[in-house]
Amino acid sequence: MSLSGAWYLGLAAVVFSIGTLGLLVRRNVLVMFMCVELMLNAVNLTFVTFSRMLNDIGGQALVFFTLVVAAAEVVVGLGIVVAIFRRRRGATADDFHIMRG
Amino acid sequence: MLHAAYLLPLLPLAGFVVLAAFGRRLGDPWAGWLGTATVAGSFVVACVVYAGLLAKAVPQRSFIQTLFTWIPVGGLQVKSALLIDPLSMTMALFVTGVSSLIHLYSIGYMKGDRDFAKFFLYLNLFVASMLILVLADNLLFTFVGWEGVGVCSYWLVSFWFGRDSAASAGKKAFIYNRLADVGFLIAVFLVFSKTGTLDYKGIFSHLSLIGGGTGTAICLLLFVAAVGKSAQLPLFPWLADAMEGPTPVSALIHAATMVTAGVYLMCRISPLLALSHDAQLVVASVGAVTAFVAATIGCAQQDIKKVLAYSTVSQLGYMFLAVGTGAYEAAIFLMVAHAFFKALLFLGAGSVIHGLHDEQDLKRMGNLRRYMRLTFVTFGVGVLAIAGIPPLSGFFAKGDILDNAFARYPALWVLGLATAALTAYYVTRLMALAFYGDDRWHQGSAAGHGGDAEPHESPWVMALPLVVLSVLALVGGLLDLPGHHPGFAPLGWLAPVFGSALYQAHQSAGTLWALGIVDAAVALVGLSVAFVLWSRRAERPELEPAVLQRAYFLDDVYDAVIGRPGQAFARFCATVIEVKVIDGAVNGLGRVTRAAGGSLRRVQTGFVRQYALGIVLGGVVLLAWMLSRAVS
Amino acid sequence: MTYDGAFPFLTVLVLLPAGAALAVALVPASVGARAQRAAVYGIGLAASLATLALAITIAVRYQAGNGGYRLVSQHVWASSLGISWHLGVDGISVFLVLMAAILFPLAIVAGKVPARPRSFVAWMLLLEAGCLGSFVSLDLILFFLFFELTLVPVYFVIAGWGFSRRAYAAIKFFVYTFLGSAFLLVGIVAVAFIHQRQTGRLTFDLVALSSTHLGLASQVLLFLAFTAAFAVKAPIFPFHTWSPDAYAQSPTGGAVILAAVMAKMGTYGIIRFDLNLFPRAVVDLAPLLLTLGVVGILYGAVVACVTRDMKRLVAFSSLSHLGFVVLGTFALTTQGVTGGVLQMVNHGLIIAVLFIVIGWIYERRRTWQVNELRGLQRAAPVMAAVFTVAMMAAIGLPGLNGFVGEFLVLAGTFLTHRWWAVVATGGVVLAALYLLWAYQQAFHHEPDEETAKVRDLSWREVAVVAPLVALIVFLGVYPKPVLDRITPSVTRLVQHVEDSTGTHQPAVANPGPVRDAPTAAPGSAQPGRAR
Amino acid sequence: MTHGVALLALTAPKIAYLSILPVLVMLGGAVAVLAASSVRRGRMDPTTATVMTVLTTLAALSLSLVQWFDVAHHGAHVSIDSAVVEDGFSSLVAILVTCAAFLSALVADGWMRREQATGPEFQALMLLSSAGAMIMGEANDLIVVFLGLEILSISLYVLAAMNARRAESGEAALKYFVLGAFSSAVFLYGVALVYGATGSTNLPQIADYLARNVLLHNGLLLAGMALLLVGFGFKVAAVPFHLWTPDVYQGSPSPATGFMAAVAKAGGFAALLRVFVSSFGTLRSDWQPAVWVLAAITLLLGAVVALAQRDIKRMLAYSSINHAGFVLLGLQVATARGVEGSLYYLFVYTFMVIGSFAVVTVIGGPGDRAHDLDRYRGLAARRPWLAGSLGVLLMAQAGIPFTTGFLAKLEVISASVGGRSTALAVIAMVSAAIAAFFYLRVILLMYSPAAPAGAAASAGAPGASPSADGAPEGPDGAPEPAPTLTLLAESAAAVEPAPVGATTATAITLCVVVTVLFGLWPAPLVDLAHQATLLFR
Repeated sequence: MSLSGAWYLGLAAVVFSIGTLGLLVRRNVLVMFMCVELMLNAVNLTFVTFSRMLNDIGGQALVFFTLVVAAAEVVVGLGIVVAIFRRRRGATADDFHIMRG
Repeated sequence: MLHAAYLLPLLPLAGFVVLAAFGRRLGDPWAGWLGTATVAGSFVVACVVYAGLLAKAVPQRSFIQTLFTWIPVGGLQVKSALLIDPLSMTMALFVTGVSSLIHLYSIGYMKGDRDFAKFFLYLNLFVASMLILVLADNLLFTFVGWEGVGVCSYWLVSFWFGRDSAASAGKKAFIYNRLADVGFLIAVFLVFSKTGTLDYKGIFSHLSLIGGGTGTAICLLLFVAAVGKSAQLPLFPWLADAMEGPTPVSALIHAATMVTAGVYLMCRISPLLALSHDAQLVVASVGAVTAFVAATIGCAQQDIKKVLAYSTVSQLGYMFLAVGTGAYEAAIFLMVAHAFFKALLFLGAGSVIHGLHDEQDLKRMGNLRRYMRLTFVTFGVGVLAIAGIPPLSGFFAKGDILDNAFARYPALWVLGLATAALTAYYVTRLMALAFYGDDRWHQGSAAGHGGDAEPHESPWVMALPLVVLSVLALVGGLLDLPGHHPGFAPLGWLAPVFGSALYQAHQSAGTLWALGIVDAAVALVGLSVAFVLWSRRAERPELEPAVLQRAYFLDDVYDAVIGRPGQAFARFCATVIEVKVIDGAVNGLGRVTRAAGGSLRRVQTGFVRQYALGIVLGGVVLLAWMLSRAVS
Repeated sequence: MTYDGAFPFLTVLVLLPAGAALAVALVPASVGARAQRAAVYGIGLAASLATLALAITIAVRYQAGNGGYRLVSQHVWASSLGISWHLGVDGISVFLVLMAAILFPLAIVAGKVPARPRSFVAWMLLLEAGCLGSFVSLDLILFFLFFELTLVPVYFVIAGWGFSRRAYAAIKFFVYTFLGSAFLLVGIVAVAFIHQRQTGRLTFDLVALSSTHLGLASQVLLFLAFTAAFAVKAPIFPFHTWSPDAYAQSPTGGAVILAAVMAKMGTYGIIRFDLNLFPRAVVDLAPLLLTLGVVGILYGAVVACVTRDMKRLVAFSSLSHLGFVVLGTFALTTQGVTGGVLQMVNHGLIIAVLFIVIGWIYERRRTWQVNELRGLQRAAPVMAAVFTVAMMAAIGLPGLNGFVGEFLVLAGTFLTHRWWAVVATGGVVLAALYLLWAYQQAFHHEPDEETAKVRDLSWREVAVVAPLVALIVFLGVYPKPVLDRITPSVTRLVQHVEDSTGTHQPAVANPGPVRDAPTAAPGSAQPGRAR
Repeated sequence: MTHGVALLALTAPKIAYLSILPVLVMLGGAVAVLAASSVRRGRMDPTTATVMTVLTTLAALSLSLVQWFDVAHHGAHVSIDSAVVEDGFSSLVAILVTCAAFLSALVADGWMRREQATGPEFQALMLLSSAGAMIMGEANDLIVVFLGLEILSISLYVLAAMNARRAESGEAALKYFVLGAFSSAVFLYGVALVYGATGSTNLPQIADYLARNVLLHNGLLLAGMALLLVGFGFKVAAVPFHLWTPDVYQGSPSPATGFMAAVAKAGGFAALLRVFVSSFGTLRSDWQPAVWVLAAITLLLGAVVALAQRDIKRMLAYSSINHAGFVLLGLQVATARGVEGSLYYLFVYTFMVIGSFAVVTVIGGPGDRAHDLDRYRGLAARRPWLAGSLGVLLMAQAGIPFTTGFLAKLEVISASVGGRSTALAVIAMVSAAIAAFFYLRVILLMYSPAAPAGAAASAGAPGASPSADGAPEGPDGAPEPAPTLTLLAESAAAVEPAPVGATTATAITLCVVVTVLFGLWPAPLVDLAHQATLLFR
């Protein structure tokens, strides 16, 4: 039997949620980035699925945009992280709370 | 001739303005002379207008002179206009007359006072207001004079404001009057709402619009004002305190003129009053009771001026008794006579006080007849007059009133008669203590006045008025011989003003004679008793119980019942309601808002993952809500 | 509504002080403190006097006629927003304009500020522009603009030249009134949109909007929204608590304008806008507002009776006196509303004198606590006399202006709401109670040695208060020229309310058509002479 | 589902270059700045970078104006296979963004000189993110919106980190980045779902689709909309997606903050309005209530929490949240008037906020550290012009009459009331009253007696002798020196070091002038916004 699109969408949703959850629970900044990547890829999966279901190639084209943007984000993100970590060793996301209130 | 009427209030007013501008430069005594001249001038005018009025036929003896429109708003058109009729002219005559005499007297009495000019400033303003009061042709314009005399009395009573007691007394007088004036104002509103006009003529032509209940209400409301102004029960305490003022003030304002305004008002609205027998009964009884109560108090006072003050209250009570019985002429007659002899008594007392260097305590006088002959004689005339010894003015005046009372309310007549006896008693006591017995003034006086100096007679400016007034007190009776001859008897001419007939008229001549004899007898009894009791001894504590000396503790009662609770309430409003409740709510709101900010900012922990959590939660809620609206 | 007068009086009236404010602000500091002070006060005084002259011209040119708007000038300002520069005066506003124009020069010179005269004068002139603007605006948004604009100068004046708790007072004043105005703005916009739905035209023009048909519910809501702002501004009990602080903490000039002019913007707003736009709601809610007015009259007086701080005492007394204005307004009779309008002018003049004199007392004795003062009358009789006149006017002594207003208000109220009037009359007694008490404390007795040294009013000071005292007396003795101009507009307004609600005031209040069209013409020169 | 087939035919889409020219100029400018810095030896001095940036922005501005008039004459039209649209709305957004970039460039110049910062990055990144915002303004396709969003955001992340000396700067960048990336992922997921539900990401096509057929199962679409709302809400700092705002505003270099506040909001709202009003207009009944709630809590929380702030940048951050709430009013009613109101609000807010942060930049002093409110005590005595300008700008933000701030509030309030959301309007005005409190507190500080150092100076002010009348008595009765409160310089008080640079001064002056001038003479700007909405496609 062939899986209907719904399964793919469901999978994508699950992956997206995993990414979200990861972002919430993991302290390590890099891991948090990965979680974001995970979410983006879930979105890609969704796009592809829909483009298949709608039989519309446009959806798959969108994935490329997403990939590019994701790449750019990672670059900048790592840049920032490096810039910060040059000053302090092995910090986690929770170490950054000078500003609050 | 009538058209000169506007000069009546204008002259004293002009005097006031000039004194306000140049009073200081004129100084002592010229400011005084200026004031006297203006008032005397308006007395002359009064005579002229009076003559003009007499020249007219009886029915035409009424004339309105409009000065200008004062308050024109829609249906309410209040003019400032003068109503010239026998009643108002009678008032104007004796007001201006007595005032000029007292002005003259004051030149001597106030000599050397640091505010000499200001005294005449106030005095002139007072005369002007009083004339407006009596001449006004509508209720509201009357009210102008009514309040004007009130404020002048405030200024004059607290004239020596350096003394705390004087300042307070002035304030007290003003407050009591304001209190009563609420009645006046409400009455005015009521009249306007019913008739749409405020002129007396207009009101009396719309009497049909004023139903019985309303009529009574209006009369009683105005009577409330009169009670305040004329110091009747229960509002008389202010008058005794008002004696803090200079003696001429007491003589002019608190004996001769202002305090009689209440009586005048009642006479002025007589057509209205005639409608309501309830109102008449109230007026009469309040008058009689006040007369009696005040007389009893007068019997126990030590301060020479206080005695006279309470006697004034008592006499005013008589007048209201007369008004209540419909004997308006009698009321006016007593008013005029009283103006003469009471002014005389006050001025005499003033000259005594002057002579004794500001000593007012009867117990520190005595035997003055040796030192102040003229004062003694004139004062004696006054005493006999007020005591009601025939043929002096007091006898006839009081007689008329008692006759009417006898005819209308016998019970009140009894009260009146008792009062007559007491009157004779306390004035004679006063006389005896001051002029007989052995001289007590140089027993070192606590007040530290120069008590030892010889008493001295007063200068002529003070003596002359005494003489004139004593003459008037002597012959005043001629104003109203029993049985009127409208052509001749000057007061008989008032009849047309007052619609209602005199009950006295229905009495047989015999009854009238009998009543007259009774009055005389009672007066003589009171007189002789007092003389026997007091001409030798000055100390009879048993006859001066505290309850009388303290005027039935009325002041204390008011203080306990109104004064202190009011204070407490006000303080409660200011400290609790204002601060805690109203402002508390406002500031509380602000405080709550800031507190909210303070606590909400803690959501901002600074931990990036919690921010993410926030976003997620927000997103989830949003998602949930959107999906809840999904059709499927 | 006619476009008469080629010369745009009102526009100039508003813009002149604003321009002057700018000019003053641009006086360089380089000329040196003394020269600067002279220049600043010179310009300020000249400008405000010029404004006064203009205001007098307006009052003289004003012909009551049928009571409509006069000297109207109307220009598009922001068309797509529906805002227009629409100015005009009628009998209700013309004397408020005049009063404001009279008071500003006095307020500027009465309390000379020690520091930074330039900012002070500039702010005062800006404030004048704001006040005059809100009195002559016939466009709701325009009115709101001026209404709000006034907050800024007052805020700075209090915060800048005020006394110890100025910061608290200033912010409390600003935020409280700002909050009130929040509802006003929403209300204004709402009215405009309801009107737009009905006519398809978006406008904030009062004349156009007063023809809007509003359901009772919306009328009540909008009425409350509008009145919230006005009640805070006036202030009306129980929204008054900012005023004692603001009055007491602000310098003399500020206090005078706050109490005398700005308070009137609240009551004026009620008369001008509530009565015009929401007659139904006004009639239905009249008892509520009347009650607030009466409570204000009594409450203010009662609290004043135990207030030792003279400025706060005057603040509470003014709460009491504004209660009369509210009372008269919601009596909805010709006499009541006319009395209310007149009372606004009277109260302005009276309270100005009181605050000015208190300011001078402070200059001499550095205090205005009554129990720290004794026997001023002995040391400064003229000052005492001036104070006495104002005090007696406040007490409502016939022959002075206070009485005319209060009497009309009470008489007018008695016609429609008898018992409110009766209770309010009691306030008359209380007024005497606290004012005489305060006077006795501060002015009577023998002076203590400090007070004995106090100097009496100088000629400059006499010159400052003389016009006010003269007006107080004049308006008490001969208010006819003023009343003749107020009444037609009021009658027109009351008529509007009656037509749109089907109610009728008692016949005695206004029998037949207004009868003063002929009398207005001869009297028309009066205000000119009066000033 | 047939229109997908059309894509298969490979026809190069027609490109109307005028539509994208401003964006291209901005991007080109950025590249040029970088290139210029790379060809020369050593670090690049601010002057060159500034000059180039200013020229670029001015060029883009004039092109946007050309665009505006082109639209006015030939009407709106789409281009690049309807990926972008050129209409009044987009042109106005472009104008707005270029103005913001221009002003920020001036402010940044002064800042860089003070910090001895060199190099082209700041300006280049500013130009880039401006381009992103402009793209969002003219985007006609969800993916283009996404691209614009990313171009905007990624540059901003870096801008936030630009001040290497402050730890806060790095922290701000990190927080902004993590949350930003997260939210754009959410946004993208939303795009995906919408695509799935409607079969297209092209806004007009979505609109047509929704207009033509009634969805049997619109859950997917609604979910997508919700996620989009989250993404946009994050960008425009709507509660509860605002949490990043205070920290980032506080941490970033002050000029960047001002720029961020203006441009990010502009871009975010531009796209938000276009997407929700024009594409999801038919479903407004579904999303309006949600936006109602968002707006309400945004208004109130922004105003209330700002009361509790001690740091002016944080305070302004919360105030910007409050302003976002006001702009949401326009969206909530989803009417032409609403869009007009929001646009006008954004436009004038740009000038207010950039001006305010320009002053903050100056006061911040070397190292851009001193942002505690106490720094502003007695400012008027020391820096009357600065204090005056900040006073005006804050008053305008509070909505005082005769400033653009008031008209902006009036616009959105009218829209809201006109759209029968009166309750929301009332909430908004109440929040404005609350907000007035903290704006005033700053002004009061500036005009109250200076801190001890300055107090000596202000005591010497003419006539401020304690004995003189009006000199307030302190709590203890002792007269305290009269506060220095002035429109302009009154006292020759001690002048702080680090005077305002010419560039910054120009920027501040421009902001103040615009704020006051168009407050007194509202017609031009108001009509501009009006036109823009009429030409809203």
